[in-house]
Amino acid sequence: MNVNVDMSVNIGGLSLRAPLLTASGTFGSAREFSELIDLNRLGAVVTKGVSLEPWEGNPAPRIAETSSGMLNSIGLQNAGVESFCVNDLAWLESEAPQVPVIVNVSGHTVEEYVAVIDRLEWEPFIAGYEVNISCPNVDAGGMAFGTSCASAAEVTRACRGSTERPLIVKLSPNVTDIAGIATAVEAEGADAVSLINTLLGMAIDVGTFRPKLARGVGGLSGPAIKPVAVRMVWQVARAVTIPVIGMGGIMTAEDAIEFMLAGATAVAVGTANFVDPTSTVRIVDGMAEFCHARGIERVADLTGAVLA
Amino acid sequence: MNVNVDMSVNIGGLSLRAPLLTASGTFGSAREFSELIDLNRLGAVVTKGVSLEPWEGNPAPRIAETSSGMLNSIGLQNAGVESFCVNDLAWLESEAPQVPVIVNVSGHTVEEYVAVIDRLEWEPFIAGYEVNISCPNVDAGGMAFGTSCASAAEVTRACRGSTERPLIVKLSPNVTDIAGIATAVEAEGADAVSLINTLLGMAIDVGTFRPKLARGVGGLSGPAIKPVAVRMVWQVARAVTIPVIGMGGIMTAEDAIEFMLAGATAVAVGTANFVDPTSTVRIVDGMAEFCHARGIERVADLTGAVLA
Amino acid sequence: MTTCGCAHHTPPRVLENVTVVANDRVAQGVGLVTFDSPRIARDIQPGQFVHLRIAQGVDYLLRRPFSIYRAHAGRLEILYQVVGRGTRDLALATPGTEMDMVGPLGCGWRIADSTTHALLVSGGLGAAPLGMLAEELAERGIAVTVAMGAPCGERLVGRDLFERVARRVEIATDDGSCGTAGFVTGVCGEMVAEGGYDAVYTCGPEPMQRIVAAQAAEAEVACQVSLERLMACGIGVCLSCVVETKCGLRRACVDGPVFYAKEVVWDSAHDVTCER
Amino acid sequence: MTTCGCAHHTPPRVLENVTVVANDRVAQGVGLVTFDSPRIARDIQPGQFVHLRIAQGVDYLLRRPFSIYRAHAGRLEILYQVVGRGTRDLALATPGTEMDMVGPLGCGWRIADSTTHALLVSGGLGAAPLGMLAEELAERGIAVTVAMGAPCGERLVGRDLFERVARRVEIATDDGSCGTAGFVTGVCGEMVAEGGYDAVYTCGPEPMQRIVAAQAAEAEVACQVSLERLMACGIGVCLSCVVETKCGLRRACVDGPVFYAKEVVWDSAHDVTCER
Ligand SMILES: Cc1cc2nc3c(=O)[nH]c(=O)nc-3n(C[C@H](O)[C@H](O)[C@H](O)COP(=O)(O)OP(=O)(O)OC[C@H]3O[C@@H](n4cnc5c(N)ncnc54)[C@H](O)[C@@H]3O)c2cc1C
Ligand SMILES: Cc1cc2nc3c(=O)[nH]c(=O)nc-3n(C[C@H](O)[C@H](O)[C@H](O)COP(=O)(O)OP(=O)(O)OC[C@H]3O[C@@H](n4cnc5c(N)ncnc54)[C@H](O)[C@@H]3O)c2cc1C
Ligand SMILES: Cc1cc2nc3c(=O)[nH]c(=O)nc-3n(C[C@H](O)[C@H](O)[C@H](O)COP(=O)(O)O)c2cc1C
Ligand SMILES: Cc1cc2nc3c(=O)[nH]c(=O)nc-3n(C[C@H](O)[C@H](O)[C@H](O)COP(=O)(O)O)c2cc1C
Ligand code: FES
Ligand code: FES
Repeated sequence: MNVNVDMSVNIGGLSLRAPLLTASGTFGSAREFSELIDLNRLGAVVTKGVSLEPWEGNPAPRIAETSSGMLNSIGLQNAGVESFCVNDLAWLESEAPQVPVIVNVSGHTVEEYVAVIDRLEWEPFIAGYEVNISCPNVDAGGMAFGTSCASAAEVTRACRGSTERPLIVKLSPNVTDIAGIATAVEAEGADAVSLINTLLGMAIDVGTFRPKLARGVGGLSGPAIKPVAVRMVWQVARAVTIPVIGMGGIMTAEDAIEFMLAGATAVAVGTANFVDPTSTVRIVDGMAEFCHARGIERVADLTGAVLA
Repeated sequence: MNVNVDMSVNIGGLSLRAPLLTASGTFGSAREFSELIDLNRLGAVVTKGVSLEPWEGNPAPRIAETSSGMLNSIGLQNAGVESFCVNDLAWLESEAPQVPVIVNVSGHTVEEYVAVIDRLEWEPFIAGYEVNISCPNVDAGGMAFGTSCASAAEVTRACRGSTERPLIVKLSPNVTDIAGIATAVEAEGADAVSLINTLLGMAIDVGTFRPKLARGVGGLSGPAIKPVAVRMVWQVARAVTIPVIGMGGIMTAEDAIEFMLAGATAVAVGTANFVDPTSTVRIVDGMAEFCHARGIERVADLTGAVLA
Repeated sequence: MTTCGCAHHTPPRVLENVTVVANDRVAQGVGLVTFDSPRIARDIQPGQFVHLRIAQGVDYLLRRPFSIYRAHAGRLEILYQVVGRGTRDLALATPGTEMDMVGPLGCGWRIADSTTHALLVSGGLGAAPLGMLAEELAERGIAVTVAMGAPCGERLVGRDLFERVARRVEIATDDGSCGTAGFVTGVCGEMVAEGGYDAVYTCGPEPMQRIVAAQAAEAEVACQVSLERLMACGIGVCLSCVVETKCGLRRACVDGPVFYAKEVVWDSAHDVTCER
Repeated sequence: MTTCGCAHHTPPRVLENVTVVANDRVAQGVGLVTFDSPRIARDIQPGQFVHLRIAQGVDYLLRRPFSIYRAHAGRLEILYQVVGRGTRDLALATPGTEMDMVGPLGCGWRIADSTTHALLVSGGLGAAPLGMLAEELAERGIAVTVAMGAPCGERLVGRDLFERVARRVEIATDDGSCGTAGFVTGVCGEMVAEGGYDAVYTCGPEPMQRIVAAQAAEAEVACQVSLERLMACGIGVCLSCVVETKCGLRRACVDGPVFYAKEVVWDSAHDVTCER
């Protein structure tokens, strides 16, 4: 029944068969989901954050449930870029050769971001990069880069210098003026921006007087943050000309449509993968049905179609 | 049974019988609640925002429900300071003479804030002011003052010049560094800070393609924002020496305790008043019971007691 | 002098724990729920409403406003249409379920001492606040005539009650499956023009109420309307429910939901109920 | 070589819609719920778990992990303790209620071919993942002895099952209301020291498991433990459930929840279950 809807979108030269990506850190490297869903239905897989050396992450507990949301302080635990290439990327290349892979890149310093990309440039099976300048869970680097225009621009410029592949910069919502930061990274040659990463939050156990996360603070995700995310996508989409990838609390097709209307060219699904591991394909189906029911022929026509 | 717990706290020289205030804009001028609860149980009533001239507010619809929260774009509709004194303040003075009244002050310009305070200085029955530099729902003034240290400091300095009454500055969460802004207003003589006001958000009706709020964007409140609010209270309390009034999503006594542990001297209850109009007294009772059950003699001992 | 406010003496509001005693489907997509709620049932006046907490958790937070269809013997009856999360959950509530409500709220229908013959015009679920009114008018010995409309016969609500207390009930359905084919405003227009009424009371989709108001104005009969607005607090503090009137913004939850039609500035009135 | 990972061949995971067929209180604060879940019930191995969606709305979002107490004839039995929102809602689920679960998940108990006599040590709700194991061991002709403890007799769970399949069941309660007075670790310590076991399996509060592990190590018997961690995804992607092991951080949801005790770095092990 959805044959009539053109679900393809284009993100900085990368053409995707569906306007839906996985949100970094919530989908592993896709392997764990391959038993549960057909990965070919996704627009692209965005991998967990990859750093130059292995990172240990933060002490446990690393998550806490909150009203309509969750806090996490994973801290970008990962086995490093070398292990990523040998294990995760190799698996994706052999088992999901049709699915574009966007690697989420982390670093403590500008040089580390660049070093990760330099290593990944050797791998032919990569469709693009998402540079994470917005992780609230690491001390050096992480969110710090994403909270000022100058440092966001600096990371973007350096990464741009290392690759001609589509370069997406992932923005932090923990700022006064996200549109300003988006404009700064656009000026340095980013092909797209993705937003939002998690809102910095905290929860305290009133029984023990201790923070629920061992690290104290962590990142808030899930439906609780959706109104903030939609607002920021709307602000950024009006400020830049490059595509915006919207995320934050998407649980249903209607949520995804809301982000598209606000100005997103594609959306990403994060926390919902934990609640329902089939969320991504369910949402893609629902988006197609939504368009079909309203006679919308191209899903891309929804982008920025809010009447305001 | 709570006789043993000392529930009093002190906010910038103002001594309150309970560490719980009403959040501005969610309690009218208390009159509407007088049939439903005993106002004498409250630490203080914080009135709705009062401006120099009458304000019309924004067009309807002005609210939208979101997951564990709500958006509002009321836009500080009020009848102006003169009407406030004649109607609301006079009622409070005659019907609730024991309850300290803190007037929430709004303005489009620094001069307007000052003019409102100048008028209110003539009224003996006012315990203090809360200067709202964080309303996301008005174009000029409002949140704009609360998003830079310089303008936050300027408003504070001007208001401080007009009054010796306790002066609370209400901070916006829509900033990169709320602790920096708190430090700036402390330096200008604020007696306390209150936080958080609402997070700027947006919701779009996918049926009509229109924003759910006529104004487009509005302020997000309720349990959804609690983790962000607790984190900000924790950051600000470590940065300043003046008392912090914490709010954002408090629905239960445990929520209130969480804010106290994070560093709040008192808390304010907003959206919960709509869900359960008896929330304030229910929470005060619950806080006293919490202390009693754990042998905590003074509720003030909870302030900043998080183990981190 | 027009004040656009509430002239009534309104009974004190309470927060009451209530129990569902019956809950049945009465028309397509419409349920009738009966609550045991002695205090509110005793005090509530026709046209007033209650603010019901359906949600238990904090997934959706706000209470839902509902008019009272009938109140008697310590019980309240609410007619509700299933439109979203809250009303879906309400439809699932079984007898014995406990909830709480704030009420009586708002300013109900005014009944002038001089009234002898009232015309009630109901569109779709507009019957909800008109049921109590019809019974009250009849009890006071005031003649009642009803014009009621719905998309189809399957979705007509309140007919039994109206036929019991009214001297005449005219029905219109969009598809003609019951009564006259067409909108209720067609039927009502003729009736008002015929004359003989000294009060018109109407509730239904806002565009319909507006037309009825114009018909009544034409015939120089005082008309009252009951308006729906999104409501957070229901008690006058949040200013979410404003209605534009000739005397400025008024709160539907305390100054309404019933207003004299002539006081409403219809142009800007925001319609949240086109569906019904 | 120690890998601290899962050596098992684990059955494929599915998302299955399941129906509650029975749900009863079996001890103080403890319920036993039975689900119709043909696919998972067929495949699941002792010590594996399922990730159950209890919440319907988005007030609380996450699934809840539960061990399988018994699996037979297309049905799964889960023993659960009521501790918070999710388990409170679970306790209210009536037969016919539909939910969904992801499973089978994780790596269960290893049963070495050489095992002849296994000691199962259960503290409180530790019986939950040991039930299926006890039945499986008995079926394979391996002798089973059980040491079980609880705060009081009222809170002992799993006794019937254990007494049916084990050759010996020793009970300890903190208050002496049933069996020996004191902690199960006292009883267990003596039993391990007596000798005769070639495998120890334990589940219960983490401090208890740690003591049992030390007792088994002392007696040079291989010991497996089942650890609880906060879990968001349950399938290995979110890294919320890490356990510190001799080979680094491992995920309780895929590399565990069962680990060889000697691989666990207990010092940093985070205890979320002191209550039980
Ligand atoms: C004074 C008053 C009396 C009412 N009386 C009745 C009645 O007797 N019977 C009946 O079926 N309905 C009545 N309504 C409308 C009823 O309140 C809504 O249908 C109901 O709130 C919808 O809730 P929901 O969760 O199912 O819908 P959702 O769309 O999920 O609700 C989302 C939000 O919008 C609000 N909302 C949605 N529709 C309306 C509406 N039409 N009016 C006001 N708020 C709305 C909800 O309260 C909630 O805050 C009345 C409304 C008002 C203001
Ligand atoms: C692999 C595994 C198997 C388990 N098997 C069982 C079992 O068979 N029977 C049983 O009663 N319990 C079992 N638990 C514990 C069970 O998952 C928790 O008691 C349950 O999640 C509590 O949910 P709640 O909503 O009632 O509590 P809340 O405290 O409201 O839950 C808040 C959050 O904390 C998590 N949480 C709370 N306690 C625990 C805990 N002890 N372990 C893990 N997460 C927790 C919840 O999942 C949720 O995300 C198991 C845990 C794990 C990890
Ligand atoms: C457990 C977890 C881990 C995450 N890890 C990463 C990461 O490695 N890199 C990154 O850019 N974002 C990471 N994020 C942020 C998400 O990609 C996403 O931006 C955010 O969760 C908002 O979307 P959601 O509400 O749909 O989850 C993580 C989020 C969660 C919940
Ligand atoms: C309907 C509404 C109106 C508000 N009006 C004001 C206001 O006039 N002045 C102000 O400082 N804050 C106002 N606020 C913000 C609240 O005082 C409070 O800071 C915020 O809602 C967070 O608390 P809560 O989650 O408990 O509601 C308003 C909030 C709501 C929901
Ligand atoms: S609903 Fe709050 S003022 Fe009317
Ligand atoms: S729960 Fe997500 S990795 Fe284990």
